[in-house]
Amino acid sequence: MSGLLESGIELMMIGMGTVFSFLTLLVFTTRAMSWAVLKLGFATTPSQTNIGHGQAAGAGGQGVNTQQHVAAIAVALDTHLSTKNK
Amino acid sequence: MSGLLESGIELMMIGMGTVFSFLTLLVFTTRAMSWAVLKLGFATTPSQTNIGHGQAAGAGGQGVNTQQHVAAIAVALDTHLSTKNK
Amino acid sequence: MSGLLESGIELMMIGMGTVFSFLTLLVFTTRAMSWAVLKLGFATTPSQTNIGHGQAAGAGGQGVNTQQHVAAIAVALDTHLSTKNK
Amino acid sequence: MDLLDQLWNGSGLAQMTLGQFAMILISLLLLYLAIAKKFEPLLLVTIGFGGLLSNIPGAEIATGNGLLHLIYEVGIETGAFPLIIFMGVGALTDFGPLLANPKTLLLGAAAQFGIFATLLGALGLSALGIMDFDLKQAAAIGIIGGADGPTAIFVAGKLAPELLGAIAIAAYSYMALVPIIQPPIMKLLTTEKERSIVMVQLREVSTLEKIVFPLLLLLLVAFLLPSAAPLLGMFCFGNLMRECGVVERLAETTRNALINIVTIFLGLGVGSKLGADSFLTVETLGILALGMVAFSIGTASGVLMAKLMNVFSAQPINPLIGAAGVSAVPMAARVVNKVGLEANPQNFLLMHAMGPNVAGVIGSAVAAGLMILITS
Amino acid sequence: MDLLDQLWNGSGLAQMTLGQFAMILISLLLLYLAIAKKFEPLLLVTIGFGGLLSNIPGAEIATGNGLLHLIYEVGIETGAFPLIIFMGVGALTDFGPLLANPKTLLLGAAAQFGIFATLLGALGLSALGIMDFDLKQAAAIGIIGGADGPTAIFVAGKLAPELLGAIAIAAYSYMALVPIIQPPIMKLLTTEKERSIVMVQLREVSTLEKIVFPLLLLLLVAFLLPSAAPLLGMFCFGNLMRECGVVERLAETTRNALINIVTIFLGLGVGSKLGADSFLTVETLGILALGMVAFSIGTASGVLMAKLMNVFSAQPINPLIGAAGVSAVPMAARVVNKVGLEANPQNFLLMHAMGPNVAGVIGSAVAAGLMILITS
Amino acid sequence: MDLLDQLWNGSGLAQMTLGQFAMILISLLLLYLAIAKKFEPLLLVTIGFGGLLSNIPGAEIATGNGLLHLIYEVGIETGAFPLIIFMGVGALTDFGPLLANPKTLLLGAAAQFGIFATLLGALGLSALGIMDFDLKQAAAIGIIGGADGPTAIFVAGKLAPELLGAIAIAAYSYMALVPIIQPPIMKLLTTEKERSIVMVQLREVSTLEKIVFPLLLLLLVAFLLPSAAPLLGMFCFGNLMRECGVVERLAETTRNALINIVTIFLGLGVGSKLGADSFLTVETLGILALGMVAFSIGTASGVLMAKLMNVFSAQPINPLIGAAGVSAVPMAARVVNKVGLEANPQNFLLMHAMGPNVAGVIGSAVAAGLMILITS
Ligand code: NA
Ligand code: NA
Ligand code: NA
Repeated sequence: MSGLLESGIELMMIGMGTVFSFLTLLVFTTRAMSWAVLKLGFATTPSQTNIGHGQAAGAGGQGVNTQQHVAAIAVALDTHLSTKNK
Repeated sequence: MSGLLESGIELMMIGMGTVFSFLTLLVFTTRAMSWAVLKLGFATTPSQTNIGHGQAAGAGGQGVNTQQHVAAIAVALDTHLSTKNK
Repeated sequence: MSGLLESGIELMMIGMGTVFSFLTLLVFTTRAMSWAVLKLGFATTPSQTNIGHGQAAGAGGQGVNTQQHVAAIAVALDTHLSTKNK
Repeated sequence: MDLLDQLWNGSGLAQMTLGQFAMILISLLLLYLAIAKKFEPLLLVTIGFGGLLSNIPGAEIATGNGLLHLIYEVGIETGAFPLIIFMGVGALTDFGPLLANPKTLLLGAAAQFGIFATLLGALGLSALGIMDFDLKQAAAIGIIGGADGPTAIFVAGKLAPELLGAIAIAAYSYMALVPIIQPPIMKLLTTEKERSIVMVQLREVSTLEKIVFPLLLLLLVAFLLPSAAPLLGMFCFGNLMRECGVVERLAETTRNALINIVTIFLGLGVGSKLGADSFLTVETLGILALGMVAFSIGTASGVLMAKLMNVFSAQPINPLIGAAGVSAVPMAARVVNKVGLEANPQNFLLMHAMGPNVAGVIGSAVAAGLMILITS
Repeated sequence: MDLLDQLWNGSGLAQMTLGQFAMILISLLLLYLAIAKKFEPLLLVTIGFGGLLSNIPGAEIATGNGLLHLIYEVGIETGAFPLIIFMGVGALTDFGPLLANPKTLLLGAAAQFGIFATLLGALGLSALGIMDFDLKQAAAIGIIGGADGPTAIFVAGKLAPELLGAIAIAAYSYMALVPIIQPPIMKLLTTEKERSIVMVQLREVSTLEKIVFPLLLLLLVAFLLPSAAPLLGMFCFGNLMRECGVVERLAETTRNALINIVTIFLGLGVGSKLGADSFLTVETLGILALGMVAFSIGTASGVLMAKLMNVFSAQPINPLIGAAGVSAVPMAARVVNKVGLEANPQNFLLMHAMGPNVAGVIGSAVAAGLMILITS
Repeated sequence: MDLLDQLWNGSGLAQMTLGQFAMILISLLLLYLAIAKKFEPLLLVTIGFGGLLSNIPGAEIATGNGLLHLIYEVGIETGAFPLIIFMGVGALTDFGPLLANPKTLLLGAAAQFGIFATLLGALGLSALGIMDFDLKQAAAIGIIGGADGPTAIFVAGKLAPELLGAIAIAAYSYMALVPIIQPPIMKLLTTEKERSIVMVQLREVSTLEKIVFPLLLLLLVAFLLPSAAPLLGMFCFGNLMRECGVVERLAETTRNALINIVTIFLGLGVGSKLGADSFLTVETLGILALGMVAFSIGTASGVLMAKLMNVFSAQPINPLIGAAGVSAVPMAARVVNKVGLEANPQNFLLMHAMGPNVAGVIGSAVAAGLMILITS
């Protein structure tokens, strides 16, 4: 029985290690990807300007929205997500 | 062959008996349920007031609609049901 | 191997023959059908006047639309079909 | 040329039997009635086209690995499609008029006499040696009198799959003929004065009653007649989704995309049973004749029950609404309204007829459960 | 009368066991919580009704060729339904807030500690002889702490189908209880001042980043942890359809008709595992208790991780958003927003909490992939 | 540590083959073309993503009980998905322009020469020992020239499932390339004067003609070439639902929710055939090359046929519309319109090209039926 507990402890350590490693790697690759898209200018490829589901697609940096604007988005998102199905 | 007919007659009697018994019982339990909901005041639980598909949810008794009103509902219902799929 | 080529040539001749025969027959039966519908007056049966997805159902012959009208239809159709799934 | 031979041997001209040709004509007739006459088009267009496809010689669409046969096996042999349709019907049904006047449930009970009388008729034809139906087949034929397509298909699939095509055709054809079959019977059994009776206006029904009712109905079924639970369970599930107010997106999909998709495949699957071999038999004629009888008896029983109830009821009951007890929702209720208006142009019976109309759905599902329990 | 005997023997009154009766009451309780209290209604209405149908004696809806058992075999045993739901969730998910602040992914990692602590707890109960869970079962129970319905059902279907009913009930119940379970833990572990921290406004994210992210995530999974590829693959597929802008009609159907249809059948299929025999066991009590522990530990780990990150981060992090790392999208993010507003009425944390919230979905899918790899 | 070993052995880095890596790059290329270049995105996004999932080592999504393999077995091996898509295409197709000018059906016939020339080419490559295609495989490859995705997938599933991935990729890629492949051929074979020909305006078509046409077409198929009945039957069924006016709710669901759902699963299922083992072969290169030839020959045959018809026709025919006979609805018709406008800015050929365009769908389904009849 304590063999079971031992493999549980081992699984926990490997598990949290894997989860953290994976998501940490994802943090770095995501940052690298965003950097490449925004700084190398890919954000202005046709794929960006031609798509049509109504989202602002501005390249990063111009964001000087007011606090009210963010609150409005938050409320809208909340409303949107309240119909979300999990 | 007449054995088949006999079991047919028996099935008819049992069958109509069952159908009538079941639906009679349903009449009484439905009345009891409506009585409980309306007279014991359950009709004002949150479950009633929070739901949202646009139906009048008034507790029984206030219904003094005019004949025209009923006719209007009837026409609307008819229109609604004419698209109903059976 | 050349047996394979031979059956390929045979299949090509039979194939194009079948496709042309079938579609030629379809041309004639379609014309006959249209003639029957339009000239024998079937185009005024209830099945025609009662249906409701908004298409002009006029019997042939009255079509004196302007070129602009056709162009408008073409544009509308193009727009419609651009969402079409093949 | 071998290939030309193969082409000719593979053609319909070389392979078609007289029976297949006849079935193609019958399928075209069904399509004509559905499209030009608007006879239950949702089912008769799909069944009719399925019948057309099933009788194309050599195409093997309705056998083996053909699409229509796969649809039949997956959706109808298992009972899944009729049950999902029933869930959709539940999501479309408003029990309000029934809850406002629960005693109209008895009209939905009386009209089921058509089912059992037809069962007896089918057995009688067999006793006389004219047909050869066993008890299961007779029970499946009887359900035509329930005037409820999915119920008839579900029961036939369980008890007599070899008759499914004919039973489905009969059920939907007579449901479409309700405006022609019912009025003469209704007028024969009532006086002008009875048809003019104005009924007391229905009370409004609270939302909570509408939420509790499907659960109450299911619990009664669970305790008394579990064999009716698949049909009434899915019906109540659909209705609960409709009324409970918290899963509106599921209810919406159930009564639109889902019921439409399943209707298309149900129709094609039923159509796969319109092969000449199984459909062009003397039994089919018997089923069509018995189905007509079933509808007539059901209508008459409903009207007579309403007259009987009128004797005992404190509030007047217009006997016409008994005819709606056969179900055939909502056609039968509209016929009641129309015949009522002929007698009294100010008398709108539609809402009053909706109670017995949905009661008829419950009644025939109960009868179906009983048939399945007893005969299998 | 033989038939009357048959009718009585076929009735629920004659056949019902005490366990079935208890399960009917439990199913009605689930429906009450879903409808009156709005506890995850999309799943608890469908699971609850499925449970009701599964415990009707003699109806055999959840066994053999019964509809609910067929649904279970086709959609849950194969893993298809949870994966399709995950595709739909992907089509509903906006990774914008996560992309604007990628380090919140670490909060989604930390909160998975609940999963592994619960696994250990389940094994501990077995070591103490109180319960009897093997490693696979313990892993399936742990995933409840992921606060992700489809993930929990997918893993339970793979590793411990006999516990699927209890695990799904626990997962959805606690997800519904997030507004009650989380706030005390969040307040216990933070000071008023910490809860008032205002975070730097998120930058806008370009469309191209949103298109590339699901592909990037899938490639990482492919190279590092392929056993998580079914879950995260379908999730990324749904998200790519949403963001790529050229298949809007597919994305629209995925997040509406398709996810709704599959939700109905998923719920009914899960409900088919609520039979009295398999649900009314001491293991179920253990699962419910462990599930509660899992949520609490996950919440605490997320908050503590956020506090730790705040020490090292140049920009301030409100530790409340760590609680959203358990996922339970979007409920947990809303709870964060609400608790944050109590401390500082001008501080809207909803957008900031959405990052860890969807990170939690990724985190628990990674944990699920690992469990499947290691234990099977 | 055993577990770390297990983790490493289960990772993609440890298991990935060079072929899988190449296929991941190819899948990403397909996604790029679909998203950035809008190449038939509905299919290339779904196929591309399916290809990505199928080449994740160890995930086993496209084999055994993996979701994509189950989708393939259920929907593509049976032929169900391409047939349902064809039903949806029928519900989207307007036969009006064809009915107004039925002789354009002959253009749809001529363009099928691409199919048979390609078949011959595939056999020729085998005769030369360069490739090794048998008659069934050559027939399936030829159908690429039909420029009709569902038809190509249906035929490949029947005659050469091992080539299905390559054939589907080729078919959709070249359909996307129509605006690049066709114009040079069209211009080469016509003079500026021919391209400027203004055609007589099309008459309006009555609803009854539109209702009868799909039935007429199906009856001809039934009598002459039943092996084309599954494809053309479902196409005509969808079209009848569209035109008959009495089942609008079914038609609406068919051309929206249903076709979208099936498109998603069809794409994933086709993607499951993009495994490195079966796709990375010299045969795939042959198929891609032959597919390009097929399109070019089909385009040329259509244009030449139109020129021939112009000699005999009382009313002028612009030879450009012959190019639309390959189908690739509606892209080919739009290309015709564009090339026509270059020659004469007042000459709108779109409506005139729609006739041969849908005729091409019928023509390639007829050719497909013939191939299936002769070779199986
Ligand atoms: Na009925
Ligand atoms: Na999670
Ligand atoms: Na074609």
